[in-house]
Amino acid sequence: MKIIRPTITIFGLLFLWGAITAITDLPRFILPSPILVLQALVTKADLIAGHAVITATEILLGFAAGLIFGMFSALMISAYQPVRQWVFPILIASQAVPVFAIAPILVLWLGYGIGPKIIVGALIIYFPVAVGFLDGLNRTDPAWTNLASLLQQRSDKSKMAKLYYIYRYIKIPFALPSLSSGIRVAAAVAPIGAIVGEWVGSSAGLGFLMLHANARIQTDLLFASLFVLTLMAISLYYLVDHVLRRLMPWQPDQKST
Amino acid sequence: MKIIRPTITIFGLLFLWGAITAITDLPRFILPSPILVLQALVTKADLIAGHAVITATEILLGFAAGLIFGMFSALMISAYQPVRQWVFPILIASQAVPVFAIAPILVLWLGYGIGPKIIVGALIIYFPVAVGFLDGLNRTDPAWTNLASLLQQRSDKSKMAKLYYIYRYIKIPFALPSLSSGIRVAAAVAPIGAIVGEWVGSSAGLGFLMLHANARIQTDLLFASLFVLTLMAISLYYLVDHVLRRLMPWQPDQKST
Amino acid sequence: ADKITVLLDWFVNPDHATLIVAQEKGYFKKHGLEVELIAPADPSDPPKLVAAGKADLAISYQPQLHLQVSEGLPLTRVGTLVATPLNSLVVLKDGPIKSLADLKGKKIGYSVSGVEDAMLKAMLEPNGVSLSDIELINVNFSLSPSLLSGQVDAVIGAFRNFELNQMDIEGYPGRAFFPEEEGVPAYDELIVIANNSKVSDPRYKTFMLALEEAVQYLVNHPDESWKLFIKKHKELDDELNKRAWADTLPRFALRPAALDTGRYVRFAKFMLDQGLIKTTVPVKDYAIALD
Amino acid sequence: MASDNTKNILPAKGSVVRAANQAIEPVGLDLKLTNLVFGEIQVLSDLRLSLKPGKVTCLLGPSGVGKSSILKIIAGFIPLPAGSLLTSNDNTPLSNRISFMDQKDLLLPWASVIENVVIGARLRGESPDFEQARAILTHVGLEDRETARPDTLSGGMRQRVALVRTLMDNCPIVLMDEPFSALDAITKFRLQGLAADLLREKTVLLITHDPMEALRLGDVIHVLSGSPVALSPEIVPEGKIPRDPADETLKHQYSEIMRQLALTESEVI
Amino acid sequence: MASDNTKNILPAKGSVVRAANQAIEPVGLDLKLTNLVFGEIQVLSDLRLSLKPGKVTCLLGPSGVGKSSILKIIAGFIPLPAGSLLTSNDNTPLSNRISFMDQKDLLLPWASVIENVVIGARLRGESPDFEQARAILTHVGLEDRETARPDTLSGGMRQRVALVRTLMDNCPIVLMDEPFSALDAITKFRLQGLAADLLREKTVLLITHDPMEALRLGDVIHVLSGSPVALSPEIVPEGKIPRDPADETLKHQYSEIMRQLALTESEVI
Ligand SMILES: Nc1ncnc2c1ncn2[C@@H]1O[C@H](COP(=O)(O)OP(=O)(O)OP(=O)(O)O)[C@@H](O)[C@H]1O
Ligand SMILES: Nc1ncnc2c1ncn2[C@@H]1O[C@H](COP(=O)(O)OP(=O)(O)OP(=O)(O)O)[C@@H](O)[C@H]1O
Ligand SMILES: [Mg+2]
Ligand SMILES: [Mg+2]
Repeated sequence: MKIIRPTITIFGLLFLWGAITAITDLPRFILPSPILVLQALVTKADLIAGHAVITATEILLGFAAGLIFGMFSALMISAYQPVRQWVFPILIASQAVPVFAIAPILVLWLGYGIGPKIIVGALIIYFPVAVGFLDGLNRTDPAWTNLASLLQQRSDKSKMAKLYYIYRYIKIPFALPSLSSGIRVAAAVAPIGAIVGEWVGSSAGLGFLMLHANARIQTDLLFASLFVLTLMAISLYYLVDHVLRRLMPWQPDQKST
Repeated sequence: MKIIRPTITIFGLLFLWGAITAITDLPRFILPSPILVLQALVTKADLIAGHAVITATEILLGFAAGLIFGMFSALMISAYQPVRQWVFPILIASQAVPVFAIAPILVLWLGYGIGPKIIVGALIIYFPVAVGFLDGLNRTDPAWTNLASLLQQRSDKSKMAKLYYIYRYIKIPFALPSLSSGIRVAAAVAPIGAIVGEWVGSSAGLGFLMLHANARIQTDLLFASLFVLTLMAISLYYLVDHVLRRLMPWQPDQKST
Repeated sequence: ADKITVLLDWFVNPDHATLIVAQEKGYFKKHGLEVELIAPADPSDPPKLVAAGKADLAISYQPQLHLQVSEGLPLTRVGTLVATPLNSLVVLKDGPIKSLADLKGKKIGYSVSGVEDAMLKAMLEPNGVSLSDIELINVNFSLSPSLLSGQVDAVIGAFRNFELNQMDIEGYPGRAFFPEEEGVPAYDELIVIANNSKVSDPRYKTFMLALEEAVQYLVNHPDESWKLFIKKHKELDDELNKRAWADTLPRFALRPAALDTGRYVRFAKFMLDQGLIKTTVPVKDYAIALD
Repeated sequence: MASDNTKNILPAKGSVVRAANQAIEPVGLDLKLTNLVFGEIQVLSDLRLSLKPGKVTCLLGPSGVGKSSILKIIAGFIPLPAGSLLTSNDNTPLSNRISFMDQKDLLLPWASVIENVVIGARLRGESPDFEQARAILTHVGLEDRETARPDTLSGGMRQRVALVRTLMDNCPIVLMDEPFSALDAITKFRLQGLAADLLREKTVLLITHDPMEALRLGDVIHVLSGSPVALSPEIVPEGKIPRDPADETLKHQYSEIMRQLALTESEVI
Repeated sequence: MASDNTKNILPAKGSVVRAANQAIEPVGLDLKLTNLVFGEIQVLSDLRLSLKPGKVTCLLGPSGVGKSSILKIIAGFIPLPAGSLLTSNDNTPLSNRISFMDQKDLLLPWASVIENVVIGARLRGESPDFEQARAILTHVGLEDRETARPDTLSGGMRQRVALVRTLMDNCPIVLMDEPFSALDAITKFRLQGLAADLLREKTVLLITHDPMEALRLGDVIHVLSGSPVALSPEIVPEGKIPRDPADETLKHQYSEIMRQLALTESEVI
């Protein structure tokens, strides 16, 4: 059921695309018809698959890194208010600095391996995760945090340990829904990171393949790669969505995607 | 107070940056010293200002468009569940598409004006807003929606009108905190939208200027533009943050940024 | 006045001097043309847009034209801006690479244009280096930075009038290997292309006339031309562009409308041999001289 | 005293509404429940509850026995289990004639007290009757808190706001789940009087934990208890509502309620 | 009956804890409040409340008078207003000796009943005493709901879970805000017995709306009422806790409480 709908959607998408190419008569070298693209997909399956594996690795590693880093800094900022006042503007700035601008510099520092792609991906993913989590953490009902610190007071654990327990048992669970919105957004934008990374410097990957296809006007190959990339993005999104839902059975989100 | 801290942070940052350039003595084309950048900022103030105005316009228009479109589709999807299942994957797909693949299509349809830039910007802003809002709408406590529809039943208004009132008085206010997380993320990434948009053929804007500077190793100009862009991004973020806080005085977010 | 939109290949730079002079000096206007120059961000877009009828003319490169025509784009060359190759393979002057043979096992950066591997192959094979002996890395627009920072050992796609000066200014002078001296047939670097269906448009002929007047002014009055150039594009007023301007001067096509059919035949054959195109078509199908 | 006042708490417009309501015959209601199951928990089975038209039926029962669930079934929040039947005595659908006051106060955190009170009108796209809202707010002692946000109210104040919202709703059938549980004895006593007055001629199902409250307000009292859970026979106190529960004649019913309540409890603890 | 049982509801480990607690002298508490203001609302002024060591003090008062606020001040959730004083009779800080049960149940929506009950231990990084938790849960009739999530519980069940959580906390000072308000008469009666037993020797401040509850559980009863709001003199019922409120000897105190409560109300409505 859950699989069927997206599948139908994808076919609907293909149909829509076909309709656009048929109606608007956009030339083939700007938007090829889905049939041409499917052909390319089949005949160049090996080529695309090889590059796709590389990009998938970059996406997943970047996603993981951004997730960890984003959650970590939200925790830091929420637990130590000064950090927020001093560091938060930097984080916003880091977002505003377009990755396009820093990616070339990153590449000059780190070379053309997988490193810069993961960093660029992590940078993009970082912010929605951090903001979502932080907003969630800060919105914990004060009635609960009050009660929790009262319950803790007679513990002889260190301040750090107490803070840990408050986060572990109260704040983090309260923040999960908000964090999950952030992660969902991050999952959807994760592929951009890898693509940008490959765009500024690479010798493999779907972004690399697309650049080449674009330069050689092999628009069918370009869109076939795009299609695969998009499928990867959608899969990542739904995978993440599924995991998040299982983590939060108490959440009144009646609707299934 | 609110202004002082980020300002100090910024100067701290500048200092750090200066220290790095001084100590590591990285070549100018990798990381210019802040002094060089400041020089560029001053000597090329006119040039940068001219391009900055254009980019600011793009950012604001793209932000507005993405906001409206994102909120609108969250409402549609939440009100008509089938829309979600069918349309959502498309929206996710839209996030993964690299600009260079669709740039010719956009130009073909919209020309070289500000149009494509706004669309590309709006696309990037769109997603966090839509996901944040949608998650918020779907998380409305069922106890409340139940009660609300009971309260409505004796109204002789149309089904549409009733839906409108439920959203107007119950669901939207409940979703505001979650929407605001989304908008915050969107505000931070809005500049990326404009910059990427300027990739779709442009002869003006900070993105253009940066590309230009990058290709010509005018790293000082590149960083100066980057600095201005970053300032714009931070301002937008704090402006949005401020407005959102004023809209939701009941929200227990104890911490001020 | 008749409006003409011209898509540049890249941001305005000294390579476009002819166009800028024609614009600023009023040659277009004199011929009743109102020309709009638009810079794209991706050099591969303008040909597509002209092919799709979205713009009148585009500035592109001869090697790419062969590719585009082979992919079925309805494009025809109607003029030339720069009549020699600018492209070159650049290494650090003081670096370990003294000859092309030294590139074995090295990293070569390139900005994806679609033809770099063919050119490399032609340049390297006579020196005993095959494509599998080197690692090709897309460095996009960071050609000289990637070389200067040591991330790659050589770059191809660097323009001899530009990247070389750039490196020199940065204090890391470079050494260029010129494709046309290393087995690649000579070609026109910058050309003007139009849609097949509109080549007979009378405006294009006047356009070429204006270009011819411009190039003559350019070579006769290089200093005044430079002033015209930076008057419109203040951000280009620097050492690099000044030097590039000087180096580009001798390379402009003095007869922009004239066509050397032989060049196109030879280069098409080269492309065919390299496997970049599958068939050749008669030159007149994709390159003409407007008379 | 409170009951005397209520005569004039509804301004002209409000009275018209009430008059209109009184003109139509009060509606009776009959619930036949086969089986209510949540997951693996069997809550209720084979239960029949009738609400007499225009009468107040009170429902008591030990905590967790299923009282709120019955209310939610009637309100339509829990889907009617298969085989069950919910009918009105005039055989027209119930759906648009029910007011509901939940066990939780369900105040909108962002809205002021007065906006919370008139939310029904807002949701129906009607222009709210602020005059009536203010009149009832005054009667529950919240006249000076109109513009306060719910999070600045005490627990009992919140419950009073929820009560006013329900009373504003003015439907022929009113379902209330422990409407006075957060109030002190005296306030509770007065608001019971107010409610009795405003709910006259309506068909009311009132869940309460307080036998005194049932005796004061109920035309008919049922206790839901025992194992398996069953509805006690009707307990029908005499006298005009609101009664004085201290009345000696109610003693007997009081012990009967307590006896019924104790049916389950002794087994639980 | 309930009180008999409680002797063995605390397994070995639990008893040790209690024994330890009993060894230390129970702590008394003294609050001198100058002035409590929320925004423009003047809630309390010039108030002095003492909690006798090891005794149960009951606080009654009309809704919204400021009872919960007093509790929150003692718990430290509302900062002590300027000039006010909160002191313990042994002159050591109170902060680590207070248990608190809020008027809302404050259950963690994602945690099971048992995890909600042992959250105190979790937050202190101790290993939870599940045995004791289960024992008390059994006594409140929730032994079969250990793994249930709060949103599947009835209102009264939720309150019982919150009560168990508070009883698990085992601090010398216990503050409770209407701990039995959502329970039916019989369950309430039994749980009062249980609480009385488990809270013996502790210093308890119990807010309630039910004079009967105060009479059953309180060593000292105060009513907060009047205008300006003032604390009534101590009302000290006799007899061993838990008392039988039906006892004729408490009649007098009952009317006294009601009289005090009525002080404000007549002016409000
Ligand atoms: N955070 C707050 N902001 C503003 N006013 C508040 C706040 N908290 C309490 N109040 C006000 O203080 C007064 C006392 O509230 P409190 O909760 O102490 O009453 P209470 O005696 O516990 O009432 P109840 O029996 O209804 O629970 C009320 O008028 C309430 O509106
Ligand atoms: N959504 C649900 N999921 C699972 N079980 C539920 C759900 N709602 C109610 N129950 C169970 O149904 C039973 C009856 O609950 P209900 O709320 O009707 O009790 P009640 O009689 O109103 O109790 P109280 O007096 O404590 O409010 C309880 O055992 C409760 O745990
Ligand atoms: Mg209930
Ligand atoms: Mg209270």
